[in-house]
Order: sequence, then C-alpha cells, then structure tokens
Amino acid sequence: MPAKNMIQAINDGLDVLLDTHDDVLVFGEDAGYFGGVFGCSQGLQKKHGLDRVFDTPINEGAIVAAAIGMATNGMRPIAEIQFADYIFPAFDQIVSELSRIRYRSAGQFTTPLTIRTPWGGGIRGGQTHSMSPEAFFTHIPGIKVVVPSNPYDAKGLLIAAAECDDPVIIFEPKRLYNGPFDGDPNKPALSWAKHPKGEVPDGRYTVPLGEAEVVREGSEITIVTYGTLVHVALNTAEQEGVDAEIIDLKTLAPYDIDTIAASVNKTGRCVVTHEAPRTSGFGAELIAQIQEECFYALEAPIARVTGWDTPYPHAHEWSYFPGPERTARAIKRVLEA
Amino acid sequence: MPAKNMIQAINDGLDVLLDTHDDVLVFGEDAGYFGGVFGCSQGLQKKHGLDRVFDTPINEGAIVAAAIGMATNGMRPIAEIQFADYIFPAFDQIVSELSRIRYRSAGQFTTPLTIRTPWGGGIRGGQTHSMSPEAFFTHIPGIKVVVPSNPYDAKGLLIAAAECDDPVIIFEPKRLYNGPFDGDPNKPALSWAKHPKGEVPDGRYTVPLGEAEVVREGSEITIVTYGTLVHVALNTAEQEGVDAEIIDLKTLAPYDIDTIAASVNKTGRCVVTHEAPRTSGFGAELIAQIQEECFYALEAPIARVTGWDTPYPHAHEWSYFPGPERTARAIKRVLEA
Amino acid sequence: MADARNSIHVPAPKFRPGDTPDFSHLKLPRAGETPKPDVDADPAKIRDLAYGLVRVLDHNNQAVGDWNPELEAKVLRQGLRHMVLTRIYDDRMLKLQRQGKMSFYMKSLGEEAISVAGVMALDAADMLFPSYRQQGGLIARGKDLVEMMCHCISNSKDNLLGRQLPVHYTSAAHNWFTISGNLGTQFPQAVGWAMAESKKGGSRVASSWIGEGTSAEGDFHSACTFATVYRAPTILNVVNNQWAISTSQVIAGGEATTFAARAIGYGIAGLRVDGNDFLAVHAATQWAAARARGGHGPTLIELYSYRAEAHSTSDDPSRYRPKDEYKAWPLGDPIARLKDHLILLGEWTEDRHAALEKEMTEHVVKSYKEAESHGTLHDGPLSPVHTMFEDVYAEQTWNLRRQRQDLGV
Amino acid sequence: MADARNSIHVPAPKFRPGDTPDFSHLKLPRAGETPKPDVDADPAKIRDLAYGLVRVLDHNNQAVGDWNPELEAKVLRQGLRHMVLTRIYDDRMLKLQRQGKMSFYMKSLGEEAISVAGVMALDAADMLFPSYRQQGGLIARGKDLVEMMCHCISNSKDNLLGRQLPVHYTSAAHNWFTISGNLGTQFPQAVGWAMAESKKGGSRVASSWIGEGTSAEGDFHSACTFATVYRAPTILNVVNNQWAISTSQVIAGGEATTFAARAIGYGIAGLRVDGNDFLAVHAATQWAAARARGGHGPTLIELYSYRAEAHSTSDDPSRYRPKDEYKAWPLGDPIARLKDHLILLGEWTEDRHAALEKEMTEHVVKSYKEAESHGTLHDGPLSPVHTMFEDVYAEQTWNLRRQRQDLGV
Ligand SMILES: Cc1ncc(C[n+]2csc(CCOP(=O)(O)OP(=O)(O)O)c2C)c(N)n1
Ligand SMILES: Cc1ncc(C[n+]2csc(CCOP(=O)(O)OP(=O)(O)O)c2C)c(N)n1
Ligand SMILES: [Mg+2]
Ligand SMILES: [Mg+2]
Repeated sequence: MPAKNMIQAINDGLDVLLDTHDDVLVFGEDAGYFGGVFGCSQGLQKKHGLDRVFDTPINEGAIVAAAIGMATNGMRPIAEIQFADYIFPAFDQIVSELSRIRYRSAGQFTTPLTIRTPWGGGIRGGQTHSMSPEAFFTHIPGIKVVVPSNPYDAKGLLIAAAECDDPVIIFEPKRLYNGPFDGDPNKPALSWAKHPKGEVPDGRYTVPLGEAEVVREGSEITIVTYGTLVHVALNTAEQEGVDAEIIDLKTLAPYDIDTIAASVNKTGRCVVTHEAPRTSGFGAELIAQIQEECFYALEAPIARVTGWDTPYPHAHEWSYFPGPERTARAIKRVLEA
Repeated sequence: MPAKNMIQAINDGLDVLLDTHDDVLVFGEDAGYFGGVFGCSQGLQKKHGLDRVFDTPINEGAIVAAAIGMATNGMRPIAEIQFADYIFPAFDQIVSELSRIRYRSAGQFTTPLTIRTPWGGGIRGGQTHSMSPEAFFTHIPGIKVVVPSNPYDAKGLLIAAAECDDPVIIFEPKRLYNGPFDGDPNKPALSWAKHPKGEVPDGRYTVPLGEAEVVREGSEITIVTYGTLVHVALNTAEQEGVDAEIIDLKTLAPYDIDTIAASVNKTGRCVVTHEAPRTSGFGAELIAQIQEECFYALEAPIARVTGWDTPYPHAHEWSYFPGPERTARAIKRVLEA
Repeated sequence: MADARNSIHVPAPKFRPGDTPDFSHLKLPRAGETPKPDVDADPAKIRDLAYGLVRVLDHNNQAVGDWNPELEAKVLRQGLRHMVLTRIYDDRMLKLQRQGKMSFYMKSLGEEAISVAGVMALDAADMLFPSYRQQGGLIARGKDLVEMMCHCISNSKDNLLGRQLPVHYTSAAHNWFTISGNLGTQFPQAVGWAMAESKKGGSRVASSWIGEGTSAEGDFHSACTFATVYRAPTILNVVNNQWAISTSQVIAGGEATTFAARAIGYGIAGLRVDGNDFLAVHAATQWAAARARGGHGPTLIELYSYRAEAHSTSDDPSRYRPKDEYKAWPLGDPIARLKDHLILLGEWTEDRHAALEKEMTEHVVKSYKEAESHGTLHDGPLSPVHTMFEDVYAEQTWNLRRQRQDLGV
Repeated sequence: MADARNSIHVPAPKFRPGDTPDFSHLKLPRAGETPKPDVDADPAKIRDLAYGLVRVLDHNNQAVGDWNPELEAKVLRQGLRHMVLTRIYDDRMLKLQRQGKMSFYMKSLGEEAISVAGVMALDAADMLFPSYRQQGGLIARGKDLVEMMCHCISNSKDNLLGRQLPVHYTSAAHNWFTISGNLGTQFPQAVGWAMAESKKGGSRVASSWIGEGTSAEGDFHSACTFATVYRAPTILNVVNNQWAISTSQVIAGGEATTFAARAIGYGIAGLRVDGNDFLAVHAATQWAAARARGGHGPTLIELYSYRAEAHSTSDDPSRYRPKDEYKAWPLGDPIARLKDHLILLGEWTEDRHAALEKEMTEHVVKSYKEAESHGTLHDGPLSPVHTMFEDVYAEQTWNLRRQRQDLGV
C-alpha cells in the first residue's frame, strides 16, 4: 500500500470520487487550475475537466449556496472553503438552508453535499488561519461534522461523506497535512510515511461516519479528542507513562457516545481536549453528556484542555496551543483528584 | 413606578439612551419610521430625528458592519436584527470583526455597540422566527451575551450594554414581550402589569452585566436558566412543590459562575434548561463548568431540559418547547437519582 | 444631489399616512416604447433596457409594440383564470387566518401577473425558486388547491408535516423549490441549480424571485456574481412592489437608480418590466428563458409593481403609508388590465368574468371544506408528533431517537 | 457569447504557464481620452466613465488631459519617494521572510501608485480602511518604518503585541484602521464610519481598498448598498490587479464587464483608473474625495493594475501564469512612469533617482537593524505572554483571568 500524506490522501479520495461518481463536482477558491492552496485538488481539473473541478469567485456564501442548488439538481458537490476561518460568510446558508432543506421540505429536496476546509492552528497562521470552529457546526441539527486525524481516515471519511445523503462538513487539521504532529514544535517534522495510518489503499474504501476509534487502550483515564490533538494525546500518554485510553472521535456530529461512555465507565476518569476556545467549545457538549451517562462511574471531575478564550494569537501560538505539557497537567490533576 | 411590558421597557431604555448620549444611534430593518416590527423603537424617530433612529436596507451583515464602522468613529450604535433567526448573514462580521477589533488592534480601536434581537419561540413563528442561537455567540471570545427575562431587567441591561465598551448582543425573549409566560399556552395571557418586574423606573438605571440573580431560593435542587424559561422554571417549582433554587443567568457571556456554583454546592443537584437544541447548546457549557466546580457536592448527574435537535417546528411547537411537564420530569429524575 | 453634510442622508418615501399620494413624478415609458432586442444580444448593447419599462398593454389595454408575445386567447384566458383564482384564494385565506384557522398569511394582491405570467412563460420542467409571494405561480403550475390549503392550515395532510409556516410551500412534483423564511437565500441556490443543469447538458432553466427589499442582501450579489461568471441559465426576478414591510424601495437602494440596473454592474442582461401587465411579464420571461436556454446567460428582471395589501397578517400598512396609495398607483390592476384586453379582443365578456369569479370562489370554498376535513392547526388532527424527529438526517441519529423516546412519541 | 449548453462555462485567463503573454487585445483608452466631470455630477450622467480609463501620463510620460491634477513638483517627488521606499521596503522584507525573520509577507510590487497616490490625495484626517496590500499608503502617512517592521517581525515592540500576522498593520494615530485577514469586511465598515462622520457634521471621508477578487464577497454589496442609500462620504477602491492568488479576474466577474461598472448598478459614481499612473490615481482620488466632502455621495474606483509578484510568500505564481506576464503588461511600472515624467519636467534626474534609491535602501537597512534590536519572532523577545489574555474585553473576565493563571503567566 502506498504511503501518502494527508493532502495526497484527500487528493486521492477526490480523484476516486470523480472517477466513480458522475455527479461529483469539486470546486472552491483556487481549487481548480491551481488545485487548492494546500494542493488537495491538484491535478484533478486536468484529469477530470474544467467543469467538474473548477475555481470559484471569492464568496464562501455563494459557494455553499450554489452547491445547495447543484445538490438539488442531482449533483454531489464537494466544495472547498479555503480556511475554516473563512466559512462564516457561508454560515447563514449552512444554518438556515443546508441543514434544513430535507426537514423543511419533508424529504422532497435533499442536499448531499460535502464541505471540506483546512482547520486548526500550529502553522503560524495567526488569528485568521488557525481557527477551530467545529463547535458552532455541532449545534446545527441536520449537519454532520467530521474531523480526520490521519491520511487513511481522511480519504475514507471523505468518500463516506460524499456518498452520504446528508450534508457533511469535514474539518481537515492542516497541521497534520504533511505529517503527524505530537505537539512539540521544536522537534523535527515527522512524516506520514512512517505512520501506519499513512498507508492509504488505492481505490474506493470508506471509514464510517459516526464511529469513534479507540486509538490506544488503557484503564486509568480516558482522553476524548479529535484531529491534531489525537497525536498530542498519544504523545502525552507515552511521555508521561499514563495508562490512558485515547478516543479519536472522527465524527463530532453525531458523536459516538457508546464508545465514549464504555471507556469512561471503565476508567472512571476523563479529559477532553480540543484546540478551540474553551467556553462553549465542543468539549462542553462531550462533558455534559458524559457526566450524564457515566456519573456513577466518575471518580473525578472531567477536565478540559483547550485553546484559550481569545482569538488564536500569532506570536504566542505555542502558548495558546493545548500541547503535551498542559495535557499532562490535566491528566495528573484528574488522576490525583 | 409605572408598569411597563417588555416592549415599552425597551422603548423607554432606548429613549433614555438617546436622550442622555449624543453618540447613540438606533437603526435596523423597519426600526425607524415604523419603530420595529415589535414596536421597540416606536416613536423614537419622531422624537430624536431621522438620522438618529432610522431604517436600514435588508442586509444584516451590512447593519453590523456599518455599526462597527460607526463605533470606530465615536458612536455607540444600537442595531436591531429583526429576528435572531436572521442574525446569520451578520455572523462573519460578528465572529471575525466585531469580537476581535479591540484585540487585533491592541486596543487602538474599540466597538462599543449593542445588537438587540427578538429571540426564542412560543409565538407560532415556525422555524425561522423562533430560534435561540445564543450558544453560538457564547463561543465567540470578545462578545458579551445577554438575555433578559422581564421588563425591569430588559431596560437596565440594555442601558448597561449600551454604556459598556464591549460589543453586547441582547437576545430578547419575544414570548415575554407582552407578558410573563409560564409555559402553558392554553392559559389566558398574563400581564406584566401584575408582575413585580413589570415595575420599570423612569430615567436611567442599569442592571449589571455578568451578574445572575437567584429568583427563587431553595435547598433541594438548583435550576439554572434564562429568558422565557425562567418563568417556566418558577411555575414548575411552584406547581410541583419542589424546594428549588432558581437562577436567572441574565448574562450568558461572561456567565456568573460564582452564583451558580454557590447554589449547586448547596443543593447538590442541578437542572439546566434552555429552548435551543440540546447538542452543544449553552447548557453544555454550564454543565461542563458546574461539574468541574461542584463535582464533590453533586449527588446526581446534572440534567438538561432543552429544545430538541431539530429545527423549531411550526405545528408541533408545544411538543418542542421545553415546558413545565418536561421540566418537572427532569427535576424528579434528578431528585430521585 | 447636493445634500448638506450635517446629517446622514436617510431617504424617505414621497408619501406618509395622511398625505395624498400622487405618482405623476414617475416617468414611466409608454407601452411599446422600450425596444426588444434579440435573445442573444450582448448585455453591453442593451443597457438602456434597465432604465426602460417593458410594457405591452397600453392605456387602452391594447397590446402594442415589439414585446407583444402574441399569445393565443386560450393562453390569456388561462392566465386570467390563474390570476383570478390566486386573488380569490388569497382573499379567502386571509379571512380564514383572521378566524384563527391558520397562524399567518401573506397575500399577493396586485402582483398576480408577476407570478402567474412568470411561470406560464416557462416550461413545466423549468425549476422555480420562489419567495413567499409567488403563490400564483404554484397555482399556474396546477398544484391542487386542497393541498395548498392543507399546508397553510398545518393539518394532518400538510405535505410539510406542520414544519413550516403557512405559505412556505414545497412541491418537488411541480418543480417548485422549498420556500425559505430567510430572505434571498434561494437566489444563489437557483444559480447553482442552473450550473448543474449546464453540466448535465440539460435545457431547463431556473427562475427565482426575491423582493426589492431583499435585493440588499448579500445573497443577491452571490447570485449575480455566480450567474455572470458561469453564465448560468437563470432568470433572476426582483419584484419591486415598492415596499418591504414598512420600508419604501428607496431604503433598498431604489432612490439613485432602478433595480434592473444592478444587472449592468455584472454585465448581464437587465430588463425593467411593468409587473402589472400580464403580457409584458410573459414576454420578458419568455425572452429571458430563450436567452438562458440558448446559452446566452442569465437575465435580471425588475418587475415594477405595487404591494397592494399589508406585508402579511402581522402588520398594518396604514401606519407607514397612505391608506389609498394603491389606488393612485399608475400601473393599475393586472387582472383588470388583462380582462379588459381580452374583452377588447372579443375573447371575453363581463359576464364570463363574473361567472369565472363565481366558479373560482366556489372552487376555493369547496377546496377549503375538503382541506378542513383533514384538520386545522387549532383543532387538529396534525401530522403525527413523531414526524418532528424525522428528516433531520436521512437516518435518525441516536440523539434524535432518544429525544423522541423522551417525549414518548 | 454563444456558448454551447453542454457544460458549465468556466472562464479562463488568456495565458497560462508556457504561453507567451500578449495583451494587445485589451482596448485601453489613451491618456486624456476619458473626460473629467464636475465633482457634483449626477452618476446617471457619467456612466461611461466606468468603461473608460482615467489616465494622465501618456506613452511619453507627459501629463495630458482634464484629469491632470497639476501637482507641484514637490508633491510628485514626495510621491516618488514614498513609492521607492515602499518598493525597497517590500523587497527587503521579502528577503528577511525568506531568512526566517518573519512568518509571512506580502509585497505590493507594481501597485505602489495605488496606495501612495490614493493616500496622498486625501487629508491626513481622512480615515483609511485598507486591505493587506496598501503598505505604501501607511508609508505615505508617515508611519515610522521601524514600527512597521517591529510589527512584521512580531517582536517586543510590535504595537499589536504579536497578535496579528505580519503586514496586518493597525495605526490609529495615522487614521489607519486595523487590517483584517478576512477579505472585504472593511468595505462596509468604512461606509459605517462615513455615516457617523455625516452624523457628526464632520468633513472627513473614509477610503477603503479591496482586491477585484474580493469584490465577489457579500460585503462588497453591503458597502455599495449602504453607501448609495445613505450617500455616505466614502471612496470604495477596487484594486483590479488581475489576480486573486491563482485565479484571474475573469473568475471574479471581470469577463463580462469592468469592476467600475458595478457602481452603475447602485447609481453611484464609478471610475476606472490607470492604477499604474500616479497622477491618474491622485486625480481620481481627489475628485472622489471632493465629491464625498461636498455631500455628493460615494465613488467606486476600479484601479486597473497588475500584481507583479506572488500573492504572498505562500504561493508560486509560475504555477498558474506565465513567468514574464508582468513584463507584457501594457500599463508599465508606476515608479518608472512617474520618474520619467519628473525627468521630463526637469524636476528629477537619473542621478537623483539613484541617490534616492540608495538613501531609501540605507533607511530600510538601518530601520531593520533597529527593529531587530527589539527582537524577532524566532528568537524573541516577544511581547509578554500575559498580554495574550488582554483586550479580549475592556476588562478581563473571570474565565480569562483563570486561564491566564492556568498558564502561569
Ligand atoms: C434574512 C432575513 N431578514 C429579515 C427578514 C424579515 N422580513 C421578512 S419579509 C421582509 C421584507 C421583504 O421585503 P421585499 O424583499 O421587498 O419583499 P416583499 O415582501 O415586498 O414581497 C423582511 C424584512 C427575513 N425573513 N429574512
Ligand atoms: C473571507 C476570505 N476568504 C478567503 C480568503 C483567502 N484569501 C486571502 S487573499 C485571497 C485573494 C484575494 O484576491 P484579491 O481580492 O484580488 O486581492 P489581491 O491579493 O490581488 O490584492 C484569498 C482568496 C480570505 N483571506 N478571506
Ligand atoms: Mg417589496
Ligand atoms: Mg487581485
């Protein structure tokens, strides 16, 4: 199986979709001729044609609106929003339209479309190229939210999303595009070539939406996370020698409560981590639900390790990023509580 | 002290602000000549002039953007968004701009502006006149979020918001505009004239941002809520004869954690209620924080009573609305746990 | 232009309650005056049309000029029938709303030609992305009145399962998109639909409608930008009925120019059309549809009209405009104009008209009786409560399943 | 126009890597050809200007025609100085970025006249809402170079406390708004600022800049709509530098018409201006400012130019356009053109120019040395970490206080 980084895996996923589904269209700002600012659609216009893979004007709301219209005319559009930070001009079309067309039309119209967007920090992008806005989208009934943490999942979840009859937003951790990242910016960059999840099968396969994965088994504490921080959690557990069970959520809406609850009921302790600001972040939802499901098993309050309640700063990026040091501290606090 | 309904109280608050602050401007769709579709600015254009109280084109993003511009030129704009459901075209200007201008300019520019918008269901408004989108806004660092539950607070919080140097969004429970509502749509409408909080002093006064109020003392259980559901909670407690302590949050961002924690530490049991969908609603944040602060005091899992994870339906409004019956059931469950 | 720089210029309508409306200042081109270009005309060559007014029926209700679509009398009578039915339907529904039979209603009085002719000029396969004031188009598409009513009264046969406010119809079978309560969102969606149609090599066009007030929304710009860039086969209709709830069209940007002129900014074809002239609306729509079908790109049509009634059952227009303003409106009544035209042609009589009105009234009354037999919002039966939890996703997710169980339905 | 209906029409630029660029198809009006109306002209009377091109410097670099602003040589030399400094500053910063001294940089090569003349033609009190490519304007406003650099290298003297990406300057003291990373948001904000200015009876105007790519955003429509409705004293500049990262201006809607023509849609004054002609940009800006100050409303200016460099340090233009396309660009180099004009006037010499370049280079080098003495992003010192938790609100809220404590700063 060929080793691929996450960009290549996504590119491959798009290619497979374009090959196998006549109704798939791929578009976005700079996504056509150039192949996207991160290269996720590189080469696809040349291969699949100007009117299946194309550039759009700079108007995220229009991109989503047009995708909705296309979807109601039999297409399965895959739209790229250049950075998750720039998804907000499309927020109305997502909240008021995309999420509700099936509902308000009682199933007469559906919008099987996928939005992909680079997400998260750790690349010195400053406050407008680093956001993790997933929590907003998990509060919109009718939208599925996906965050892959590796090339294998990125391709498999993308194909599952595109083939799914619901609208799906995929947040792609841009810090993981070129290699896994364990949270230490001073270490030399790692490569996906040496990571088992860098093995990406050719052709079509899917990773099911709505299913989390226990990426590390353990008995002392459960760490629930997604995206970039999956690697940070793994690294922290190793480094600290904690017998932590680590759950990679993969899908945030609907999230896999069974896998989470089973783990927390087993370990009795839990830390939730994400890069987004703490207040009303997705961690809040997870904790609210976990305390309800696992109350009697819990031996300590569930802790959150998150970005701060500020915009993502440029210079102090690594003081903002919830890295191994803060994760370790939270684990310790929960274990000692 | 004159009795006022909530619309009159808000109207009075705007009038006081226009009287006492040259830099206050009031505008929005139909907010000028007509005085707003709910009448909150009625009569103010005539009194204060066409260019202090005026109509805007139908473009919520432009309303907020222009308000930002005005604020950076010395004004204290008070913008009305006709329904909270229509705030999303302005979401980008709120998330990416309004919330961050002080931060990204390191205090060189500030945006002391207030957005008022009718909020919540219970008036047969269907899915586009009933939303409670407050959770989104509590996840935006830099924005303050306010939800009054009565005329006295509506005026006092409005004046506090307008005089505050931060951007504030006030969600006005439209079901409470004309009278308190205890959750039973079949009872005859109540009037603010008979409610103590319908007494609204003339002139300027403020209700401080960031402070919750214990609106009913109790020892068995704490109910944390805001807006319309404050009245539903009070009614439920009375009806069920539960010795519940009820907290009216009033400000959601930043919320008054001390008042909440003190109460839950005392009662050991807690129910959080809101009308918005459950998943990633503001209740999740409250629960996540409460379980952290009060873990050892808690005798049962904290329960949520919320709107369902669907758009707000039209015909089944009262099956969606988290009324006294569902609130009572949750209280019972928590008390018996 | 010169405007003292000591206050914000806030435009105001000419007349307010108490004023005597007088529209003689409006310089409206006469019927036949605005020329008709070929359907493949270069937008750069036809910019004047955005300042003209496509009119066919003259002050004597004779059809004149190049834009005369020369429709068969049969078609005109059909149009008249749809318009009359729409008006009677609206009237009855308003009354029923006042009686508490439904929560809300919105009439289209005075704008019936816009929706009826705007739909009749298209093929049945063309896709419609309407706003809430195009009920005439749904009637023209042959939607069953009982079904429309069942939706409005949210009863057990409401095809939207009680999920939507009245008048927010959906009818995939009639190529009628699901109407949104959020203004303007359908405009760029229509363009996306049309792009997909291009992709498929199909010949259908998309037509969408918004109000002049709504044209201020960002979605308007989204639609025009994507339509011009991708030359999408779309008809973008802006119904300028002078009012957006309480605000005059000058607040939407109508003081400095026409709404049709927005088209010029994008290099797309723009027409300004007498919206109360069935023949003009039909001709303009036909022209735009042929243009779109021929691959010559989108057309923006401003339909100049007047909202004769309240915005909806929730407002009182006498608070912001003269009560009789509609009577002073120079473009008349679309039904009366078409009727008189047909009479002039010898294809219609006052008696037949009276009979038509009677027939349509009976049709509406009878339909309502049937609709009501399936329930009303107030008294039920409604659609089953458990349907509230369906169609959020293709398959019900665990949280919704639990919530449904929690409600015990 | 005729475009077969079997695929989406996706416009493409004329030339791609490997092609030989040749812009002889562009019909650009000659200098002096486009007429100059009075500042209180009715927008309806001057629509042609949106299709013309305001140019002053002819092919011999002589100033000709009505638009000649007849500036004193002193002013021209000042403009030249700012442009040269801007270019040298950009060059040096790019090099430093390549050396890892800062995280990111964006040059304005070829567009210096737009920002420098666009700011010099205004009063110091006028408010600027720039995009990220108007650094020349900040230099023209007299901002200290060391401060600009300290911001770009995010050091301990960065006036933005390391919170923003490089080139996203803020300088309230220079009436320079805080640049956003989100495209276009400043356009309607500028209009709001100008409305407040009207309200106060002040005479300042707001000027804002976006790129042609950005004009597709909804905020463009917001700005134009509010500007026309409230006749706000605003100058809305659209810099058409042909490219938006990798996409040609045809993808932004430039295939069917000009960007200046958007103005016509709103009934506001629209000018298309040779953006590489210092005198033309100055004259057009002066005209628009006088118009705004006189209460005659906003002006939309399309500045026709070419982005000579990469979009930013993050992209490689050779992947999407011919390497030498800029050389074929018919409007030349704004610095060379102004320089030659001054030489022609006898107000400048090649020697003085060389000396100026040397002086500016030294100024830049010296400034950087000083800036670096306050730290760099890479090696520090940075602003204190605790400042990360400040300015979110006027007063720190409890959650931020606790978070600061949690981080131990
Ligand atoms: C995004 C959004 N903002 C505001 C509203 C509230 N609203 C409903 S109808 C209306 C006026 C629309 O006027 P216009 O577009 O002229 O259409 P008309 O009613 O005249 O047909 C407004 C402001 C809404 N439904 N959606
Ligand atoms: C809302 C938003 N969408 C997308 C981007 C990413 N982006 C940054 S610059 C740019 C191109 C802008 O092109 P143009 O407006 O022509 O300005 P220019 O760079 O040519 O000066 C894009 C797409 C962004 N910053 N903000
Ligand atoms: Mg209207
Ligand atoms: Mg550009």
